[in-house]
Amino acid sequence: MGTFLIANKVLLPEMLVFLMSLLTLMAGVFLPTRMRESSALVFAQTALWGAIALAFWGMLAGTVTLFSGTVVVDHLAFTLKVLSYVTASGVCFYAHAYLKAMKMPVLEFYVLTLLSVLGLSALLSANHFITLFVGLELMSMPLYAMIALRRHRSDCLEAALKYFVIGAMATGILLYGIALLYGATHTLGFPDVANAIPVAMHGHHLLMSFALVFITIGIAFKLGIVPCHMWLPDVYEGAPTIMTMMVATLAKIAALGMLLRLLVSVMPALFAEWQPLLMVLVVLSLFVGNVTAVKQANLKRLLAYSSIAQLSYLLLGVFTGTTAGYSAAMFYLATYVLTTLAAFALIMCFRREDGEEAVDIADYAGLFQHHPWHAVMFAIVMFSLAGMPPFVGFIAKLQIFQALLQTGPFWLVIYALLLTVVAAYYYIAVVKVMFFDESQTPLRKVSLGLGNGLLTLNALGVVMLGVQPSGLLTWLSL
Amino acid sequence: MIDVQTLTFFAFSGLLLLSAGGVVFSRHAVSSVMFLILCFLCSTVLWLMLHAEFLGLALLFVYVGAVMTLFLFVVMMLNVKIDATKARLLKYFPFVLVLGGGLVTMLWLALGPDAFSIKKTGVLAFSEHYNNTRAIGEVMYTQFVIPLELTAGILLVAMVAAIALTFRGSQQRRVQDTPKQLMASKANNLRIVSMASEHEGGE
Amino acid sequence: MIGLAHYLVLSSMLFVISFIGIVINRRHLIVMLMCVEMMLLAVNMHFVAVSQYFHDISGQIFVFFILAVAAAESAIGLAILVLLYRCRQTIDVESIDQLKG
Amino acid sequence: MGIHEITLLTIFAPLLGAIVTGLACRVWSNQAAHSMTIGGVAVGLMSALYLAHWTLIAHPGFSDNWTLYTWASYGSSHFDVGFLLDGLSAIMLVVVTFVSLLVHIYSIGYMEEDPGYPRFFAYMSLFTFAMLCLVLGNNFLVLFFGWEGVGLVSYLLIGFWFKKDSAAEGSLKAFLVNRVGDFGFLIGIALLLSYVGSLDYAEVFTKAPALANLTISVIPGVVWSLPTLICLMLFIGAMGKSAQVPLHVWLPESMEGPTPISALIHAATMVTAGVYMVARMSPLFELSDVALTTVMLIGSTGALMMGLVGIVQHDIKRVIAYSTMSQLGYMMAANGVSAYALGIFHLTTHAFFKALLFLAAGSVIMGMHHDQDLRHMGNLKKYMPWTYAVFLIGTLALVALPPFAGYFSKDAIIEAVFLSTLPGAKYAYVCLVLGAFVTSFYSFRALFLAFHGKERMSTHQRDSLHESPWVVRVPLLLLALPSVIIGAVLVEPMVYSHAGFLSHGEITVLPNHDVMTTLHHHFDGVWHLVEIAPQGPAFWATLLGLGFAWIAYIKAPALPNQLAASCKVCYQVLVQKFGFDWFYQEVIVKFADSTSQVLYKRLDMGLIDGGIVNGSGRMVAYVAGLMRRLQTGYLYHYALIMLLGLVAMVTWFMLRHYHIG
Repeated sequence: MGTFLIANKVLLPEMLVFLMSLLTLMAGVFLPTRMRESSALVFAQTALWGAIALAFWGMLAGTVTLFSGTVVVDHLAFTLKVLSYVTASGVCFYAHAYLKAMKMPVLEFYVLTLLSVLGLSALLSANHFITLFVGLELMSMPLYAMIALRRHRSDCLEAALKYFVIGAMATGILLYGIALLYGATHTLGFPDVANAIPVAMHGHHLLMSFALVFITIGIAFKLGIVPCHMWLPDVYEGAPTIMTMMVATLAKIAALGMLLRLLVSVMPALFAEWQPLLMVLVVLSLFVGNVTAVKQANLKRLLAYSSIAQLSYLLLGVFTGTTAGYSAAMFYLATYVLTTLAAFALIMCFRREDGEEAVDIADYAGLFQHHPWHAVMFAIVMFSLAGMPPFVGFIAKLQIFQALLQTGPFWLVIYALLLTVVAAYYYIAVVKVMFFDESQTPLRKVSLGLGNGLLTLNALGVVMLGVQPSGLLTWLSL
Repeated sequence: MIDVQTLTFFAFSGLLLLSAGGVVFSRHAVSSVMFLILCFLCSTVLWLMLHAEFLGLALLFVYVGAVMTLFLFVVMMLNVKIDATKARLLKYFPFVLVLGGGLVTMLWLALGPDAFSIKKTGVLAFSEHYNNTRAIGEVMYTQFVIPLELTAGILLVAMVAAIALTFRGSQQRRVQDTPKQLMASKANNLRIVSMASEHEGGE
Repeated sequence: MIGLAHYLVLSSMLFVISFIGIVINRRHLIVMLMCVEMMLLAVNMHFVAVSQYFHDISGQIFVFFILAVAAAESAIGLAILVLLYRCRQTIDVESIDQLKG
Repeated sequence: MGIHEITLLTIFAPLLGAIVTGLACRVWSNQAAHSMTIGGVAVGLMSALYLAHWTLIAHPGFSDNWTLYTWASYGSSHFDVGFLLDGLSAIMLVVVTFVSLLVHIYSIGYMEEDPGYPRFFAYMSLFTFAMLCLVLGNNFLVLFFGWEGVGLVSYLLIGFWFKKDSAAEGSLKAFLVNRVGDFGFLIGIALLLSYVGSLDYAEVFTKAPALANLTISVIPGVVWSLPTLICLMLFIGAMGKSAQVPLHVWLPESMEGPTPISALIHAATMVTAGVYMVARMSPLFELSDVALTTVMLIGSTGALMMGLVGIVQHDIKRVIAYSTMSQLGYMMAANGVSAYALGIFHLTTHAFFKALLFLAAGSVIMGMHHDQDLRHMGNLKKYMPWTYAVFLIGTLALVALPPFAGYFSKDAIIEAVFLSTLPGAKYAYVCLVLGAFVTSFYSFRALFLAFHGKERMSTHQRDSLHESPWVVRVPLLLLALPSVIIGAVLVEPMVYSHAGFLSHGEITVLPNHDVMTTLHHHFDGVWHLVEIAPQGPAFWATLLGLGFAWIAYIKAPALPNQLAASCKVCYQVLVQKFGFDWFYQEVIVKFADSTSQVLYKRLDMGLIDGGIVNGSGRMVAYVAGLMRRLQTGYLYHYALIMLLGLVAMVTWFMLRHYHIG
């Protein structure tokens, strides 16, 4: 009975989210048409903020393992969950006006978002491969579907299809990796597997190395790094911007959660294998992301390549194999999510004359003359992504490099920093276009409704957290 | 000497791989679907040999009964004509074949008899009272109740998504709108048109 | 006698065939989806075999969930596919290249 | 008000001016904009003077290290915003605020008709703020903030006339080259943070000696001592900011910006940040002979090479820009031989006379209707006597003729390098002496071409030639005064006094590097220094340069006629003289000219600018294009890449497992 109460308490956030997603669905059926959309937003926000409150309440119980060890609620799960609820809440605010403008079904959007967050939350709490897999799928499938919600646009559909096919493949590969690991350890609970690996090292070393490769590839898809990065620019470009925002934030939270759970908690015994593996991935992704971004004319594509690079900096933190590195990766993720939200929200603010979204960098020429505040926010975001002080991106990169310098190798630091020089080039080029180029035809700014205020807060947050990162740093450290 | 089990295994696993090849290489999507169904059938047999009765049958029901029907339905519905010129294999097919061959070989090294020989794993042995379905059912609703609930969520997602995506909206439905019928009045349903009277001089 | 290795190698072959199927197929998108299904079948085979040989039921539970999820996944995949077909009147893999660069 | 409040006032008065003007730049008149910013900087100067008086004269050896607030702290490390006021920063404070104020005033006249007038002033004040942060910070974080801040504003100001394509490109190049420097700088800071655990100067310097024996593997197989690595990385930052070879390429480009900017940022203040930083980090640099030698060699090489390149420039601003790089080389060389005080001293004198030269050049440019080509000038002294006078003073100070300001600092640097025992010091010495000759040659060349000789401008330009207004002339005069006397005034307290401005622990010199003590022994009063000037080679090199310049650009135009009229037999002496002229003209000048051209075209423009900077840019762009083409949009290619990655990794692990390869 006591266990059940604890179970209730720590799983309340998920229960609330699930319940509210059903309520939102019902709202679509029973509420009068004019109230549906706003009530859906209210439901979604209630669910997310209620879940945050409940998560904090539940965390008072400390680390709890439930249901014969299939679910765990610990600090990692808790922080990433709260981060994902906050992110989803931001996405919902930004989405509201956008959905109407793009003629996307509003209600379904909120329902699917809540279910996706539910999946993410389960994934983060997973203590068993089955929970992990089911959570992962529950998180991903709404994303596939929501990208296709602008169903008359062939580029959206193409993006959805590519995301879906590659995603399904990656899931297959991940599952095969899990199956290989299962073959070596005959068990699927995380603590059991972690205990069984050192034993199985004698007979099944090669098998577990392979399992590691397959699992890493599966996670690499979610992170969007080499060799599973090819889908990312296409999806970022083709998807409705609100969905790009979601793929760029929620999916990355899931990826880091999986990375830390699987590599760090489950396979610490295979550290000697996964560290060089991550190094190769980081080296390649840093290069591919940063260099390819240089030639992009489409802002969303540029941000896609930049995200490949950004996520490989995050991976550098995990690569170190130290607590400092993991904490740095957590902080990097939080700042990346914050900055990315602002970046895509800014893109959502502007339309070309023909009503299309302004996604070409050239569209933004001379933005500063017509919409100075938005141009400044863009500059803040770009500078932060480029890792310049006093923006939060600087602190994040500093954390990563500090952790990396402790463990080395030194040439990797040099390499990563050299590529930040390249990165600075394309980020600054965007700012240059906005501030210094002649404007051709002024962009039309559209209101994001409630998102307008949030956007300002968001951009200021990028500055404020850069100036005062201590709280977040402490909270996110593992 | 080859016993029945071995024979069955090799027959069906051979058939499985062949039909898998058929899925990949057949010219028409419909035959691909058929080959895939054959794949599932072979797998069912193999799983039954493993005493995994529940899953074997579930595979049959869920996949062959539902999913593959769906695939077949979509293939028929779209009825895409495949351009004959595109039926060729890709230029880099040999390269891919080498990659695949290499992967199989390496997996063999990790999974083959060296790692999982009978000596190491023992033979497949179950007590007389072993009941596969019971064994699954015992943990499904206890230990794995959370994933089960989440799977319910996944099915809900699939339903909502499929409807939201493919449902073309109400304009194509013919429905009875009762309030509208009741609100009907002479004023907005009947139009009186004044016309010139018919010519009467025809008689 | 048929040992575990037989099943595992069989599943690895099935996995590689379906992977190759995705890579070389340039005709029908739907075949790609079928290859993904086949990939999951390979995984399932692996799980079932290991589960039965080592008497650990959780492997079969996993398979059960994979089956359920894969069914749902193919529903969404096919929905997107149908939409794309409506939009472009083709589901050639080669024609799906509007987004690139 | 206590010292803390006055320090804050110095820093934030310019910021306040910048913010208010920046926010109100659309509604305010030009008058209000420049009053506000000049007011801010003037307050800054006043308080800086007070602080300097307090620190240097009233309380010699005063040092105030305090934290304003803690920016972030976690674990054991904490980031503070704090300031350090000591002799070193006090000197820099005065230099920065003084030059900044005069450039502000000068800009009233120079930017008069520019539509971006208020914005320009806001940027300049913002720059002053960032520079003051850089100078006053008591830890690497504030230093880096100022460092990036000045870079950013410099970038904005170079691109100020962004409608000019070259300006936008110049600004981008400046930014990128600086990023290369910054990346080294960041590595240095990160290394310190991870090995010392603090960014505070005081803490770092206290703990630095403990690092001396640590080593780090740079690339597998190459092990360096930690202090060397840290110092080299920090020095890369300094190279970027202070335009040292080969990271100097951005500075000539930056001349696309308005002239006041060139004077303030690219001559007097920002580009000297690297010199200041190296001096500030003296406790670290002292730990590594390798780093010091590198600093010295790069500095002295730049001093000569950039001077040579300056000879062939036709743009008056570019001549001065190359001279700046050359002088920065002198300062770095001084730092390299541990004569940090001399580096700072030369920085100070240079700030005044180089700002003067730039502003005078700006005055010429205004007179010439924004024509900067020396070939279009000539005999300007007739039209612009004031400008001529101050330009002459600036030139004399630059070429280091006694008793002008440059003499005291530059001659001492050459002397110090002569005394140094570091490997390569002889090479550096030769470079610097030759540099003195070259400096003199190109400086007088520019002076003669612009102000003497035939008038080569178009009639239109000639008709409207006029002296600049008073608002331009006053700053020039105010800068001319220190350009004459500042060397003589400051040489004793800054360099030769045992109780001087910089001898209270502001800089650290290990006994085995100490060249300054030897220099002290030679010192016998300021006038004695002037008297002994002819004893050094640099003095004669300078005179030689002056003489050659005079022959080549004043005398030579008449050369062919005289040669034709002369009798080879009778006028042996004359012939010999002309023979010398001929030799000079045909051999020396041509040789020097072609060497400089080669240096400029091949090395500077070709290899460094084109090859390294643009080349790497082009390579990145090329590779980017290639990578883009990989992104075909076909799903099966994407899957293929995944398969490839998978198989490659699996193979790798298999080979590892069987210990193959």
